[in-house]
Amino acid sequence: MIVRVQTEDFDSGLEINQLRNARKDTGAIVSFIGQVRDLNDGDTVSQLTLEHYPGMTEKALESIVNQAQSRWDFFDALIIHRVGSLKPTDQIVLVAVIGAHRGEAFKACEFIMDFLKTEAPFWKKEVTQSGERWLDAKHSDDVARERWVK
Amino acid sequence: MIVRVQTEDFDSGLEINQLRNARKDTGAIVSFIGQVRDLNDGDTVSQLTLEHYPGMTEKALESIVNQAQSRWDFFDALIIHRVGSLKPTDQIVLVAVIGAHRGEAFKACEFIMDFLKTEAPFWKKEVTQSGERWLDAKHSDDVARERWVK
Amino acid sequence: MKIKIFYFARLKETLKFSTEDLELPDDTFAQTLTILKLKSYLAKRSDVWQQMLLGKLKVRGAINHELVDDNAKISDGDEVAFFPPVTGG
Amino acid sequence: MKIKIFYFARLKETLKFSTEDLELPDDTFAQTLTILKLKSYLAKRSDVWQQMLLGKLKVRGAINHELVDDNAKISDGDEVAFFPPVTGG
Repeated sequence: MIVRVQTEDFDSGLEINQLRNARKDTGAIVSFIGQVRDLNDGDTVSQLTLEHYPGMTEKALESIVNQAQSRWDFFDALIIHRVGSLKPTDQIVLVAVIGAHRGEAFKACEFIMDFLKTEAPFWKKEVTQSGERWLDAKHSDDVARERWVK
Repeated sequence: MIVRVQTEDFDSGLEINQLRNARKDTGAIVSFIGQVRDLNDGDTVSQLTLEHYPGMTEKALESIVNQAQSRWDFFDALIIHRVGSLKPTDQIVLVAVIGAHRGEAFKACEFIMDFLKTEAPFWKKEVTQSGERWLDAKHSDDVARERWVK
Repeated sequence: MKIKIFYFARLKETLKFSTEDLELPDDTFAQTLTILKLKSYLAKRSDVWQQMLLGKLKVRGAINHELVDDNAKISDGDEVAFFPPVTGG
Repeated sequence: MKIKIFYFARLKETLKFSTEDLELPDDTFAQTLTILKLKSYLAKRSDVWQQMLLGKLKVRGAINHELVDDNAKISDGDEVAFFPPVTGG
């Protein structure tokens, strides 16, 4: 398992290739990239600042991967999440899962993202034309998380 | 929409970056890479040959993306599928979907893969220590496809 | 009536045919030709053809690049294809 | 009893506190300290503290890097954190 929280950008192709080449029995790689949108709730976003809780964030991400591993059959997972000051189209997060078959890898990757959104201590502040604002947690993210627990 | 059937390898990072940078309102990129496994049904695989039906294959892939687009809200999709002679750990296919939000992009990407597996005219022949063999369609792929149509 | 037929994968390899142009007299048979009728017609060529087209391999048919079922009607000038269940991805 | 408290995001910005070491007399209050009790204790500092910790913002608590609920017990030496609902990804 690789979990990294960093200010620097990442090379998704390089990360995915390293992961998929780690095992010759890998058949499926599912990955998710989240990036900063230029529009949110109708406002033009010029900057997004990400804050986290060093120590707890890494631990929460590792725990999410462990939960996924107890539910689905996959080989390994990678999470890279950026913090600090980002601009529209900047990459925020990469989650990649490798396994023998695609079904379990798809589920594990989506599970990890849904739990990352609702359990990992990150917070976003946007700068828009109307000023700065902290983002509220989205109800749709809670709904997405709930699907896995009922 | 980008659909390519080719013998050459592809650079997944480059392809994903081109796609995700095409629109500034992209928030989510979900991608799938399928690669040749060194083991299949207990036999060591030394080579995998992929055949296709030029003309029909591209049309079938485009139709699958169109079906996905009629069901989920995403911006664009990319499919690159290799044909010819491949070796273990070689990439076979890349499917990438970009959209505003992750839920629809995850569904569209998995839908495209499930239909590609069951509807697009590609055939695999393996070389193993026990000789050459054409692969049979997998029941699990039919099951995966059925989930979307009931 | 003239049609073009393509064979793929195991079919191509076993039948030793990848493509052929088939000309049929323009009679009732041709006018009501379907995928299944064409399979039966070709199956008469030899035991191998019989085995490959009407045996346990579930042969799928396509007309003009569209996957179709056994009852699909074939018309003059069509491009027909026969192949085993697909296994890409 | 001595604990360390961290504040994040909107809380940190509004309270103008990112971290503090809090020392409490080792009495019944400290021995039965929970996340909710600590919130109420801190809320007495001012209206802003009251608003931020017990207002409409659903403040979440963590003890030693584990997300916990309001009834979770706090012990001597613990690292406690308060923050708004998370919004990463």
